[in-house]
Amino acid sequence: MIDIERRRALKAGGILAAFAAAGLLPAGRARAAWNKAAFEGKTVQEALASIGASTTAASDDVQIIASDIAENGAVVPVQVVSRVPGTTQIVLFVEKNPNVLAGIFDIGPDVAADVTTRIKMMQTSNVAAVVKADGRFLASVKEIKVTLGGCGG
Amino acid sequence: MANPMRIRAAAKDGITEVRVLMNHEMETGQRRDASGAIVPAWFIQEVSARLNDKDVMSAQWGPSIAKNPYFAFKIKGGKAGDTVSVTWVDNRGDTRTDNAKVT
Amino acid sequence: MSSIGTCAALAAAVLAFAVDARAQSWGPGADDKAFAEMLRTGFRNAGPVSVDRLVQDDTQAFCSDPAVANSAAGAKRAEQLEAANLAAVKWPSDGRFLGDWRAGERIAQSGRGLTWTDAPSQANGGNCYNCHQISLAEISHGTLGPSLHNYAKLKGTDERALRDAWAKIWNSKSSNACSNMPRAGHMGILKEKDIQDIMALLFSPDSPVNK
Amino acid sequence: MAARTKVAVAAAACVAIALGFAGVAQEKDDAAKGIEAYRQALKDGNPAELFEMAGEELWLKPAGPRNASLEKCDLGLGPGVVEGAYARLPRYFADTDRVQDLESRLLTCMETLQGIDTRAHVEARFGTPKKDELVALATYVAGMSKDRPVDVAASHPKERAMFELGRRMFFYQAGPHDFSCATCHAQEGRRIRMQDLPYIPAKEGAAAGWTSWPAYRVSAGQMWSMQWRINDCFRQQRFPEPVYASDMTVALSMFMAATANGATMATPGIKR
Repeated sequence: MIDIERRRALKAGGILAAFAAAGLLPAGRARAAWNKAAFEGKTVQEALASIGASTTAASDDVQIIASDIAENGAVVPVQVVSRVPGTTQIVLFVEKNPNVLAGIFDIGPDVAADVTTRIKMMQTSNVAAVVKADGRFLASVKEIKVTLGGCGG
Repeated sequence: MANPMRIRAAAKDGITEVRVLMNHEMETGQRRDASGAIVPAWFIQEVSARLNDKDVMSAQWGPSIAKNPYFAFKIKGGKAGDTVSVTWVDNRGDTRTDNAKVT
Repeated sequence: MSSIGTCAALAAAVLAFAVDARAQSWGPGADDKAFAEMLRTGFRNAGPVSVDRLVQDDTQAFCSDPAVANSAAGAKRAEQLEAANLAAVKWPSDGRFLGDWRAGERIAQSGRGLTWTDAPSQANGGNCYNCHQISLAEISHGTLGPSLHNYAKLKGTDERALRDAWAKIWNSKSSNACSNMPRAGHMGILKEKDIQDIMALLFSPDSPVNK
Repeated sequence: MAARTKVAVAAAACVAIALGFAGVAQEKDDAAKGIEAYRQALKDGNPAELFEMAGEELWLKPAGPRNASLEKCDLGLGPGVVEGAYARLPRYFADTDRVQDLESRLLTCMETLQGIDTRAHVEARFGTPKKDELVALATYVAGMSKDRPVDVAASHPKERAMFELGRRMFFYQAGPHDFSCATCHAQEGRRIRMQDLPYIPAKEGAAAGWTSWPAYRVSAGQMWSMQWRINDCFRQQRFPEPVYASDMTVALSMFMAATANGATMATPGIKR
């Protein structure tokens, strides 16, 4: 960890470059440039194309674990588990969000194909998990209902 | 300035389960403030994790990840006393790294 | 902070209440003087909402002590208050009870208005779904009030049913002195047209309430 | 995938229609069950932990004209004792001759130990930096009473008076909507929209409310203290704004805490 002053100084000079120059980031960390095109995709198809997935096939080996109803769309817990051998990536989409792609999780040899996070949902929507394994893309879809808030709505 | 993360890592049966809470607004860039002005996008874009000195996990996030993000994953291997470290970088270039001992 | 006038009015309101409330159920330390002082130091003006709102009318004062309101003496007083509230009901100026049910649905959905964070220019909502089931399409509804689904089927649509519903919405205390329901018309929360629209939501054969 | 999606939506719609015919009760049960599953999923990894960390840092950090930390603050169990203190608040403090809740007492410690004029903290809106400090401190202190039994007997005469004032306040109706706390919290088993409403005049409901705040509110991604909770209840009641840490707010807390006496603290909580 770096103290606050040092972080400020680094930020002023372009933090990533500074980190890399100082050898503070392992080489691997600077690599994964954020996939802007994919995150700006307005439809699942657009976003899929941006991660190189032209076709996907439904698979029961991709499992989305989430409650059927989210009391509040601001925080919706979602777990994705892939039992597909050779899974190298898990990609999470929310179909009716303004930008459909929520996250891309790289599954290296040292982690299980099992990730949990919490997403925002504008409204009731399908949530899709796409798994990349051996160059194939396998998908699963689950609808999550978003109820209105309490008072004041 | 970025506030610390809360990281818990517990090893059991050869798997280290890591649960991370991050302190971040995760602004979508679509919300308007009281005066009607767009609140600029501000969100974590990259997350990575290491077990001791080895990279084990990386992810790219968009603004659809909830505010004060929660992220849990499972490392193959790891034992009590090992160190898990997690780093995030946001779209403003701010970053934060925190460590936790595996229990 | 509160003006002297408000303090005096507040003290008067609390005292007026005390005269009614011989069976008052508060223990030592919560007498009228201590309570009025607590109110005075406990609230401040915020946005468009002033501490004047703490001053109670007769109905509010009566309903603020359940031991009194539920007593035998209280039952008689409740009848008087109901009569007074009924007499204060304003009937539709154009004689029409029913407006547009779609507009009524929007008003029923909205819980906005009259808080210290609401802009006074903003239209007030009816808060209806907060407490009532209305259209079955809305699963997020409260249960403090009865379900209003099939309202017209159950109550009919004759003049009397319309007048009863109008009186209930305009001034809920016209039939139940300590009803939990706000007095939407009487207190100026909703306008006459808003209530016509909500009436249509309840009574129109096209409304989802009756489907 | 698009085709599959459409099928899924159509299937969901069919289910919804079938439920509609099967009856309202069934639909309610399913919605309630789904929401219960949602709440369970949120419990692990409560972002409130981030605020506990921030609060502890503030507690230990020298601040104010006297450049002192809050480590010697007496929350009722003696100077510096944080563990278990929240479970025994509100209580009477001889040094101030007042019954105080946690946040009122934190103001006292900031004044006496750190020499801070806390008027700005009292005046500040919730969600602004000065109130954020108090909320983080309250979250830290409350977290240190997790799993402890509430021990608020209201036996001191001033505590008893506070309890009675709180009970009277609970039933006090006013404003354009004729609301009191009791409007929503004095009927059993009811809800506003999908929110279950605790029945506060009895132990179980008082405990449901009292023992779960401070809580992280996922709707806004905010940490709320009990003072903030009470403040927003009055906002929705269409009342004027409560004065932070005033006797009125302490009285309501005393009414809830003493009614919940013996229940187990579950602080900090997480709410929709």
